[in-house]
Amino acid sequence: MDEKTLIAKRVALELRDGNLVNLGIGLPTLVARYLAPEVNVFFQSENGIVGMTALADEGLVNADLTDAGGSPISAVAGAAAFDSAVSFGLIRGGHLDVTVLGGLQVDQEGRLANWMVPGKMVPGMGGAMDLVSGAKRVIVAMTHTAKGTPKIVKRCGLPLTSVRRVDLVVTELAVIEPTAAGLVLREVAPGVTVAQVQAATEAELIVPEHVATMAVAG
Amino acid sequence: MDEKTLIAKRVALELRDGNLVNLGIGLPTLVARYLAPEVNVFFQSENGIVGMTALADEGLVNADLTDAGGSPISAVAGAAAFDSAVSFGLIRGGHLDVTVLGGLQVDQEGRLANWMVPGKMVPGMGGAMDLVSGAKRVIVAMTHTAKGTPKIVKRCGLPLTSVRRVDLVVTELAVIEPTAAGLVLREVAPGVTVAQVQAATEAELIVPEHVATMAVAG
Amino acid sequence: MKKVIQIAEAVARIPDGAVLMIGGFMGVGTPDGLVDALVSAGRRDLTVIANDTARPGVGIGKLIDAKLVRKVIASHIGTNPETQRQMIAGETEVELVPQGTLAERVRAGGFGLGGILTPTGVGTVVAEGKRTIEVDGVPFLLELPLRADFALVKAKRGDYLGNLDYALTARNFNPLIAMAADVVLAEAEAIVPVGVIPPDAVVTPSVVVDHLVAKEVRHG
Amino acid sequence: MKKVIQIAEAVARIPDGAVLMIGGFMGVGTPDGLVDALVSAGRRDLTVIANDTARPGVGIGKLIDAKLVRKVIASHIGTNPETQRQMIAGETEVELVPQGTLAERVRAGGFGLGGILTPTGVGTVVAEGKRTIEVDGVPFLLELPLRADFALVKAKRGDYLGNLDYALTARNFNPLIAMAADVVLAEAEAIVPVGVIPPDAVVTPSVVVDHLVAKEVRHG
Repeated sequence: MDEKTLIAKRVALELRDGNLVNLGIGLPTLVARYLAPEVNVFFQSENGIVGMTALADEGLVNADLTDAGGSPISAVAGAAAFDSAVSFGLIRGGHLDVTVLGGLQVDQEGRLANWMVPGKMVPGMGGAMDLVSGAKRVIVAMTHTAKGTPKIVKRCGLPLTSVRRVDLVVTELAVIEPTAAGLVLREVAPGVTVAQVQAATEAELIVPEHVATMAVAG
Repeated sequence: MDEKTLIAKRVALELRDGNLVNLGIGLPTLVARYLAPEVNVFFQSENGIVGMTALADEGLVNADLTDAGGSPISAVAGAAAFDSAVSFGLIRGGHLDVTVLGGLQVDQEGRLANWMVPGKMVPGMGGAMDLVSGAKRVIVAMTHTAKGTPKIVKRCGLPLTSVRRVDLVVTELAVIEPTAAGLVLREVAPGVTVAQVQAATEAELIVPEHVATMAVAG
Repeated sequence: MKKVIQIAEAVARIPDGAVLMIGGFMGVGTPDGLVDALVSAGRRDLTVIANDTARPGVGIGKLIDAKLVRKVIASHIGTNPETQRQMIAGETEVELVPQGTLAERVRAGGFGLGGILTPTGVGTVVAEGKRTIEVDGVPFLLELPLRADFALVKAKRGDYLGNLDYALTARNFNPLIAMAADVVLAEAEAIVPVGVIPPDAVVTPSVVVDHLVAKEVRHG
Repeated sequence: MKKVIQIAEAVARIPDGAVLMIGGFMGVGTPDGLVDALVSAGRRDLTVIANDTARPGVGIGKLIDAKLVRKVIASHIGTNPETQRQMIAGETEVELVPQGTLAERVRAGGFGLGGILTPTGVGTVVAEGKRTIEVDGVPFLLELPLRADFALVKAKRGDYLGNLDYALTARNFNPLIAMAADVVLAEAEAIVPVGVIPPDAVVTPSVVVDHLVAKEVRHG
């Protein structure tokens, strides 16, 4: 299993029946593939729909039905379309149960940076700042390091997406829960040791007596 | 012609083809009857519709189509329904060309009081404060006096509806334009003298050299 | 597909003292089944946030008649002499809010805004006790969000997921309150299969609606 | 019944230096006819307020390609390397706004609000130069309204009065910008008789739309 699949399968276990969920572009999108059949969630796309499904099949494409990346999607029966103000009303108003986002850095206080690298990449925050500020639960799905450099750091060097503490960080090495006390190591990936996780992490980790092995969706 | 009809017919001349207009409950509602056939205006009702027409005929009543007073109305082809936030977005956002409202008092600065009489009548401001603050043009349609007491006063004793200066006051005696300099007497009703208007008015009126005789709609 | 409950069951969840947002404008677009059931159940000390209190015997007026309301936040009570009587007698507290401001305050509550700046009410008694904030030299009132424990919504159609649409001027505050309460109860004139309301016609998305309430149906 | 004009006529009204709001999200729901005509006409020094600049060759990206844009106010330019190049080269000014904040700022401009308070961006670079206002001890950013000289709207259907509806995710910013500009130009996929869009299906009421633009039709 490659690392992205591992991460997506672990995140999938966090989604509950009936949740309204927004998946960021890229890795987070993969999460939708690994939901258990008995877990029905509604996917929101911030460009204005609740009830999106995976990419549209060949021959079923409609130019007016796309995800936030501009890719053609399908919609379930009972989907609802709305404008951008309503879309972010759902996000900011506490109606969104879970957002899964990629990350560039997460720091010791659980704060996420994921929208720019000054001087190198200034794509804009899109909906990320609203999603992190507004969702009931924020899950960061990212690789543990970037070309060997830790992404879980003492203090974000990159501009923050929000000062809000995220709820969970899932990487190919570990599941980490940011708390008021600090970053708590909850799970390690199969075959990975606590020491290996700490070695790949710049921030200090709080290591409880029991650290589970990461479960992943079927 | 009774005084309400006279007022309504004079106000009708202020509406222009294509205007979006909100008529307050009571006297202002009468204005719709006296529009020239070539003047097509859209009437907004603040409970959520553009394109309302007069009261619904017997047998054409629908419980879900009413004016702001709760009376059954009809709608023109091309009417649009919307929620209360959009309705007041149209009002506050400068999209409403004209509002015609009743008044309890107008003062020398052109400020309207029309929503409460402390200790006696506290109906609430409903949409009046938004209408006076937001409409491009505010026309007050009211009787000149109340049981002999002037309603156009030096300073409103009743709580203000808005600090915004209204654009025109039409009574059965006169048409008065509030300006930065004060209340300018523009027209007197047929058979009424300037002196009679001033006698029925507590506020000082600016009387230009030429004061026209009030025109009224056919 | 779990959303339809009986009106009595819906009302049983609403405790004395609850803060309710109720749709409707002079009774049009008010969920009468839920209101009647509240009266039957005798829920007391309610706070009601709504455009108006209609008339005695009509819509929200029935809650006023039955003296179940401790506080009203509304834009207008002029059509209901009983509300005015209770206010003057000190039996019911009334907070009057300009209608457009009420709409924005409810929307802000549902949309996660900390408040909005409006020109409406500047320099009037409505401004008392509120912060005035200048933007480019123009004064605005800072108006704060409103939220409720329950929203009682009247819809034209509701599907079994909870998607709602509305009819003409019965829409009014309904879509706004549907976003701004912890529990959203919707009374629809017709309950329809999922998919019958097309995505572009849905006004309130199902995800904010907790329960559709069924009309009481008598068999036999 | 006066609203339909030719695209060329519509674009002729837009001067160099105009501030435009343009609908669309990654090109979906962008009025391509109007954009193409702007490119053909070579309108310069435009300010564009929109969710994003799509990709080179797509939607608003065509205005970027043609170097007609002096300033962009958007939530995202990451999918258009040419916008990023122009920004870094100092040829185009870019103001980045969180997407939900952009939606509310445009809405505030069209709804006559002086601003809105949002939690989004507090404590980040987005807060720089902005007022922070506390409500019950919680900090919010005061975000100010946006307005434009022209809104270029893409609709599904427009009737001859100017009532509009929208298709699925092509709706996005379109109904918001239709309220927030001095002149509103709407490009509809279909122009239909008055009454075909029922009152409850109208999303943008005719009274805010100045002109529908007709597709160029070639005869013979």
